[in-house]
Amino acid sequence: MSNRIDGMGRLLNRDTPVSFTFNGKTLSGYQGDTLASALLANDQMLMGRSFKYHRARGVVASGAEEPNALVNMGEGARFEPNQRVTTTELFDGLTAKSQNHWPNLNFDVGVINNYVSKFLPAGFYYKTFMFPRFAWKHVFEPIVRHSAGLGKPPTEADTDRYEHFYAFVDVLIVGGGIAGVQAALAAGQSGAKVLLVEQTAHWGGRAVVDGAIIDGKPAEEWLIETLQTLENMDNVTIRTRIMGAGVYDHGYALGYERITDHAPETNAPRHRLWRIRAKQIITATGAIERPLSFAGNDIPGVMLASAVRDYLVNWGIAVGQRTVVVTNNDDGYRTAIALKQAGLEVPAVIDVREQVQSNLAKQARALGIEIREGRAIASVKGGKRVTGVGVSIMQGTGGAQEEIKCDCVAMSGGWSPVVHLWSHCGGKLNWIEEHAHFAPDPKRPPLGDEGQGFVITAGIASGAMETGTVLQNADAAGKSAAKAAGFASKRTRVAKADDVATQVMLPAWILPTNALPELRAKMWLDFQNDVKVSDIQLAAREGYESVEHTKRYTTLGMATDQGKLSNINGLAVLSDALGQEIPQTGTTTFRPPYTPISMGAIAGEARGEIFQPLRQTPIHQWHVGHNAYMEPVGLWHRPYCYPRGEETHQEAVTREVNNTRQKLGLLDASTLGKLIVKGPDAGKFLDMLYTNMMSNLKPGRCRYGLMCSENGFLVDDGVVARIDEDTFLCHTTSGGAERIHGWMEEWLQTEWWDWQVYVANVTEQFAQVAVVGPNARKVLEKLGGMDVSKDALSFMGWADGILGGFDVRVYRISFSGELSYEIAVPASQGRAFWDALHAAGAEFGAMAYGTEALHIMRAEKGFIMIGDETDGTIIPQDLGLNWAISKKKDDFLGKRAQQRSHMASKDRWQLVGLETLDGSVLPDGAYALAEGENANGQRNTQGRVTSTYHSPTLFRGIAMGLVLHGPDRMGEVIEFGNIDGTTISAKIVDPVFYDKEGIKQNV
Amino acid sequence: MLIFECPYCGVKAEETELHAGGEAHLTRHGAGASDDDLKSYLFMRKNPKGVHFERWQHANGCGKWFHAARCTMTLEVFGTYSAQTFEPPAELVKKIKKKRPDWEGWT
Amino acid sequence: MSNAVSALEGASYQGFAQVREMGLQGMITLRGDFDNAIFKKTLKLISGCNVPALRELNHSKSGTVVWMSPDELLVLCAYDKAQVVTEKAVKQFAKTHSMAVNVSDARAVFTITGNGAREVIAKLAPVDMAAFKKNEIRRTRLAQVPAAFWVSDDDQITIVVFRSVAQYVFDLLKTAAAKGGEVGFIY
Amino acid sequence: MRRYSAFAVAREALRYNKGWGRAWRAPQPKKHYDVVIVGAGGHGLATAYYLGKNFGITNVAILEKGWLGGGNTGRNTTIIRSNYLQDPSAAIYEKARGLYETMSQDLNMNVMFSPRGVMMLAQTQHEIRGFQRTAQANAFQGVKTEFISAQRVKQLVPIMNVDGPRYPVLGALWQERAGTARHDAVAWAYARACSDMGMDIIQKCEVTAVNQSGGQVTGVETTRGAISCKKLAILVAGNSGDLARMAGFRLPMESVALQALVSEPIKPCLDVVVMANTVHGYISQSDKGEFVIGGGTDMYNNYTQRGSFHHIEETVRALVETFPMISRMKMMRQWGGIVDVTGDRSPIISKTPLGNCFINGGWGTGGFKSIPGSGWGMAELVAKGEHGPLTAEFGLDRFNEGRFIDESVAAGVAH
Repeated sequence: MSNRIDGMGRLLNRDTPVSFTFNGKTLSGYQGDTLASALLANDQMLMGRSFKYHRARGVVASGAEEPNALVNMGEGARFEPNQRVTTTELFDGLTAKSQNHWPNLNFDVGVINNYVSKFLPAGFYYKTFMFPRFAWKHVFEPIVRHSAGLGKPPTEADTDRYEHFYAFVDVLIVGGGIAGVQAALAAGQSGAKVLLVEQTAHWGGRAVVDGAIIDGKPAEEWLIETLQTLENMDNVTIRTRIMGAGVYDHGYALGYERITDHAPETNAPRHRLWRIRAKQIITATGAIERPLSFAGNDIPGVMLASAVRDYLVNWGIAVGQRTVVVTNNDDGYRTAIALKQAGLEVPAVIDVREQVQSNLAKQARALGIEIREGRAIASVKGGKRVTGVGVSIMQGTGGAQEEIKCDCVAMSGGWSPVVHLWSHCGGKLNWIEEHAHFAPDPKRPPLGDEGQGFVITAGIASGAMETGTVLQNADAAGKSAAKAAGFASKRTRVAKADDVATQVMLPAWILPTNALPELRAKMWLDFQNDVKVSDIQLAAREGYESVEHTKRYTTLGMATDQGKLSNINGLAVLSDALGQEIPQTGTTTFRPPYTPISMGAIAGEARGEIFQPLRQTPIHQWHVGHNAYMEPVGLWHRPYCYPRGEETHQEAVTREVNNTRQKLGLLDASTLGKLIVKGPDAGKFLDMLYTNMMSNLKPGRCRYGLMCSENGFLVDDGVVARIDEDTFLCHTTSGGAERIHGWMEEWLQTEWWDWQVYVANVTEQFAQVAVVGPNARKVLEKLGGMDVSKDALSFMGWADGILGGFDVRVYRISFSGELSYEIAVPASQGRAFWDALHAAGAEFGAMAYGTEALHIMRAEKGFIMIGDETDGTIIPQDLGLNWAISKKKDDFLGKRAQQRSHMASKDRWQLVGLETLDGSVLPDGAYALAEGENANGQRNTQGRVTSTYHSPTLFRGIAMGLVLHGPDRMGEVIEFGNIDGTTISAKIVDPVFYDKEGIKQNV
Repeated sequence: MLIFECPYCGVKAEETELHAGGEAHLTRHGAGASDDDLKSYLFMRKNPKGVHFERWQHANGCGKWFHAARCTMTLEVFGTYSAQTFEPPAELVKKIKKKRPDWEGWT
Repeated sequence: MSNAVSALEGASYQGFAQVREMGLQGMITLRGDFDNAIFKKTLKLISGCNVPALRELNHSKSGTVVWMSPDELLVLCAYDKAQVVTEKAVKQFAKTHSMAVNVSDARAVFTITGNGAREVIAKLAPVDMAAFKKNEIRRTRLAQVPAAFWVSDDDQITIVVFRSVAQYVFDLLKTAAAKGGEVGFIY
Repeated sequence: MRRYSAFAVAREALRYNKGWGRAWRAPQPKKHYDVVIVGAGGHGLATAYYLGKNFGITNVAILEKGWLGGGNTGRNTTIIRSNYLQDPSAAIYEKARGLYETMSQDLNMNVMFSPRGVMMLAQTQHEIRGFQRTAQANAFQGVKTEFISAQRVKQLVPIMNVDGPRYPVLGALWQERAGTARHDAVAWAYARACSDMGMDIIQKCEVTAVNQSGGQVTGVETTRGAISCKKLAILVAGNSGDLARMAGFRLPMESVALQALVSEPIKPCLDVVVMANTVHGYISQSDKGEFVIGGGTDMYNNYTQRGSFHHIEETVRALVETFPMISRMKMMRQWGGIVDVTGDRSPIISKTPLGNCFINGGWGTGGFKSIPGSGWGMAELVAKGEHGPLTAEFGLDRFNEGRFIDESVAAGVAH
């Protein structure tokens, strides 16, 4: 059957029916429906199950505050759990399934929790499940985990796209109700750049639903005209489907735009996360109606009065045929009147107040609606749907009930301004007795970068409760925001509306006032998490007096709605239990986002190929084309090795090492950092940065240097070449370039700013190729163009020249122990040069090698590797590099730190070579064991492995390591531990395993 | 998401364009310094609740280091100024004193 | 030189705005004291331009100069002239503490063309692109990498990034410029 | 104290839980205590508990300016692990982990310690070497860890994308007996036990000054009056600098914001804790079904308990790459906590320049997991006035000697 009422439903387009499925059943609604309204139209009141007791749950609200009606939506790559039906626009082909039940929605085994709910009060799990000890992990927790959670996990990778967008405005206005619109008008007329966003697809908020009269015409008309005016203003942008998700420091706000949620097939990003920087932010976020706490208030069919009204007016739905309204304020009457005027039955308005004489009450009476004053609902009949209510006197215990049959209960507990965005960044609140709610304190706003307040509230979000005052308040907000943003506001007239005289509400936190315990145990505060009045009272009794304690102990307000419906009622019950005023109890902290936002939107465009920048050398494509196995080095990808055919990585590495040692190897060394340091004080500067003396390096020569942090630790190394009298070129480690460049600039700008030195990072200006091996010189001579002989270009020298027609700079340096030239060419010619080397080198056995071969060859030579021999705790002295530490210099970075007692100690572990007795390869990171245990029962150690490889050259395992007094213990055999408890014997040897005299690199 | 005006290029840069460099106006203690001086230079920090003088670099920008005075409780930025100085500008100190009368001063 | 190729060899993509890698561009970094006579003279000599105002560009027949920082300028010239011009500057600077470095090969240059150009950038850089003026240069980040850009024509923005991330930036711009992604906020 | 048990719960249920009394008393402060502990977070309460349990010192007040457990104890991502590289760290975190194993029974309150296993992903060659080294070290520190293959990772976490493309998972450091616990309950359980030993937990009582004479501490001024004491212990993460100032000394410490977030709850699909250091993100699924996610810290001094959103973006970005299914989940709530970070990123448990005044702080991102071990060691230091082996290496003197405890060594960030 359909619950649609002909001629009603201002948001519906009845000409466009839409078909969708719920739990496999095909249903139909109209364009303009939300999933909630469409389900209700199809008389589907039961929409889910609660979190803890698996109780039947129907929709209770009509907007973002909905705690109950969450569904699994979509399928495959577009599946999404916990979709709130009230904020889900209906589209053709939408598929939804209800959640948190087994086997199905109508019959859920989990409901067993409900029948024993008496035994599962707040925090019961803290008091139980303790024995036997293993049981929590293996028995109880699995049960808890299984019954917890709500929606199903998505299983496939998301195929939609997401993006971010930076917007800068003078005034951001959040909320498209009449307050937001009026504020936008006021701010816009001042000339300020204004962005007005509305989270739903529709403007107008409550006023248009409740038929307010503005400037003598229906709110709807005024709205359409005013929006048109705004549309016509160049300095104003108005957008729907963007939710103000969060307010952050210095005027930063997040806007969550849902672009295709209502039209998934559109070729557009699904969500766009707006990062808005606003001089001023106006939150015109409206208010949320509070439920009332009475026994059975969670039974499907019990709904917020405003929601019942929304469904009727916006979507032409009769939630019930017979609706009992229960209220503590005038607003509830609006629902009763609307229903009655729509021809539906309203058997009674239960008003907790005595003598209600307000205009709205009079109107209701005039329509023949019976008003039960000083009464309360003491019980709700029905299981999966309301069938009636038991009414008793408000000032009682809930006895002597009179039953009224009904299929819907509309409750109105008063209105709470939406203060989330105001509070995110520190805005403070005042308790307003008259309306029993917290409202923003304009005197204590969040503070911006200049200490100025940068958030202003407008309309009911400020606590202005009636149309007339809402408009005035919003106009003032718009003007003062513009002014604060530096725009003189025009004196424009404010739209006028009459305030309806209302009778003061009666804060009634539980119904009836003296309800007995068995009733309080059925009064729901948090519908999703199943937190009841009795739970809060228990928490208070147990000393969880801070509101944060109570929240965490009972889980009140921790559900997906983050307490939008439950917080104030919970606070009130807690305060009452503690016998203190509500402001004394205070609120929990409001944290972003206002409602949950997709992880996809937060990640934005950064996924797949552009998840992170991938730095490529000019030769990158060649590596890829030659089956290189790439390894990340910082953001670079470098070839680890180039497997051929069926080769394993290790076989490939062995081949590359052997070929390089015996013939000719080519390495793409472009990632090596290259920094030009120039100026009269360049030498002096480098003397401070490096542990060695650099100022006395001769132009045309190279020197290996070490850099330490001020804390003494070795941070980088590389070869420095002196280009001319006041110019040096410093090589850094791959990926070290930016760090060291920044390090140099920092010292020059913040410490030695009077020194005349400029630094430029030319790392990417050059492709650099290491030409290595006995045939290295041959291939260069074949290319021709410059003299690369030993005499013309000796070891540790460099020269500019031409090779094979390329402008090159050749460094005669070696990290492998072989005859080696590192050749820099302009990056744009890097690939061509690389190809030329391969072509010319073919006859000499040229073959590319990767980083692993590089590492093995440097280890065979006993060269240290930053990141292997060093780990941030190592000083050069530990590595036997004292030769590279100048004794002549008064000072260099790290010098003083290295003199501290622990660093000067003779008992530091020091670098040695290690050879296993059986020739095997020592495990990575293995520790050398010492006798006994320390005071904490840990096995004593006396060293560790820093680099360990199988040497294809020496056909055995070789390693470097740090060992206590190592250099004095040459030849000694020590034991290295294995994770499996076994040990490996290794001999302490010289770290240089290959060509100790260094003849090969010097030919 | 903080913003600072770079005193060198005038850009009102947001945090993602900046690199935070910690407490400002530390005196470098190098060769010959006492252990205590070295320690305070390397590690000891004011870490105040309130006005904090600190270093920032306009890393994704003009690349210059600058100084800023900022409240660690409200995140208000009182001002930014050159990195080539040993102490904050007098007028900035005055401005802060005016806004925070009970502030004990920058040293 | 003939065998010199730019990072992406002129790749392009047509979305709601057009993205193009612009091939090789001569670029010279100058560092020095902008008030120094020799520095100014040298700049004029090699680019025909005076020192630009803060965060601006100056143009002449022979070249363009971009303000990079209080002591750094970027001179744009023909790629094959860059090395010669650099050496000329270096010679001029012999008598003063200044620096000239050829960085032509260390960069990649892109343009985004079309009236959506500003919105493409606004998706990736924390910059007010609506207020961004012609001839203004901004150094910032593009998603996760540093970048510099300026409005080179009413509906065209020129972007300079490091060469090694050219592919990343191109893919980034493609994604941001993909049809259906129009925002409609900056016009 | 009323014992907690299933029977007690059932009995109470039948009379609407009228019989449950306060979990901890709310006493008025006395004029004097043997030991005053500043900070009723996990560390302060644990210190108090072990002072009583191990040393019979029960004339103790724990002063809390807000509500107990309201600092980082209630703001962290509840991860408990001890797979640290350096001996002193491994010792104290393993001590803590061991005490967590039996905490529910020892304190008669279910803190839901769940040794579900923690894995740290190796996604670069460098991380492989780093984690293999850690596994080697752990083997001789009495910490049971192993380096597992990518296949094993996939078995343990089916929802993970181990194939990259950008950062294929190459293996992981796996600690099977690491896991999580219910953070609030840890504070509540200690508070209840301390109160039961007759100690006074005094909430909403802020220390405004530290009194001393002749270089010895004599007591504190508070918003609830002066309190004298023989010994003072300061355990106030996020406020250590402030208290130190009151006591007249400085610390090698800075306070920064550390952020975390939770997703909406879904049915269980991630049964272990996963940490990915290369891409900076760590994640577990709570018993409520929420993904609990943490990332990096801001780099600037901050006391606002709010962080910068771009850190959230970086973390979520990383997790979407590692767990593609997360893209269509939603962030429900984000928050920040203030952590004290020291010069070497390791904690300080130490005597201070002020006699009989002791400090424990600078845990950075390691605070929650260390609570019982920290309390155990701190109690010994306070009771004896001298370090026991567990805390010997964590003194302030290490910054003079250049004797650091650097965990960043073990590849990536420690959480």
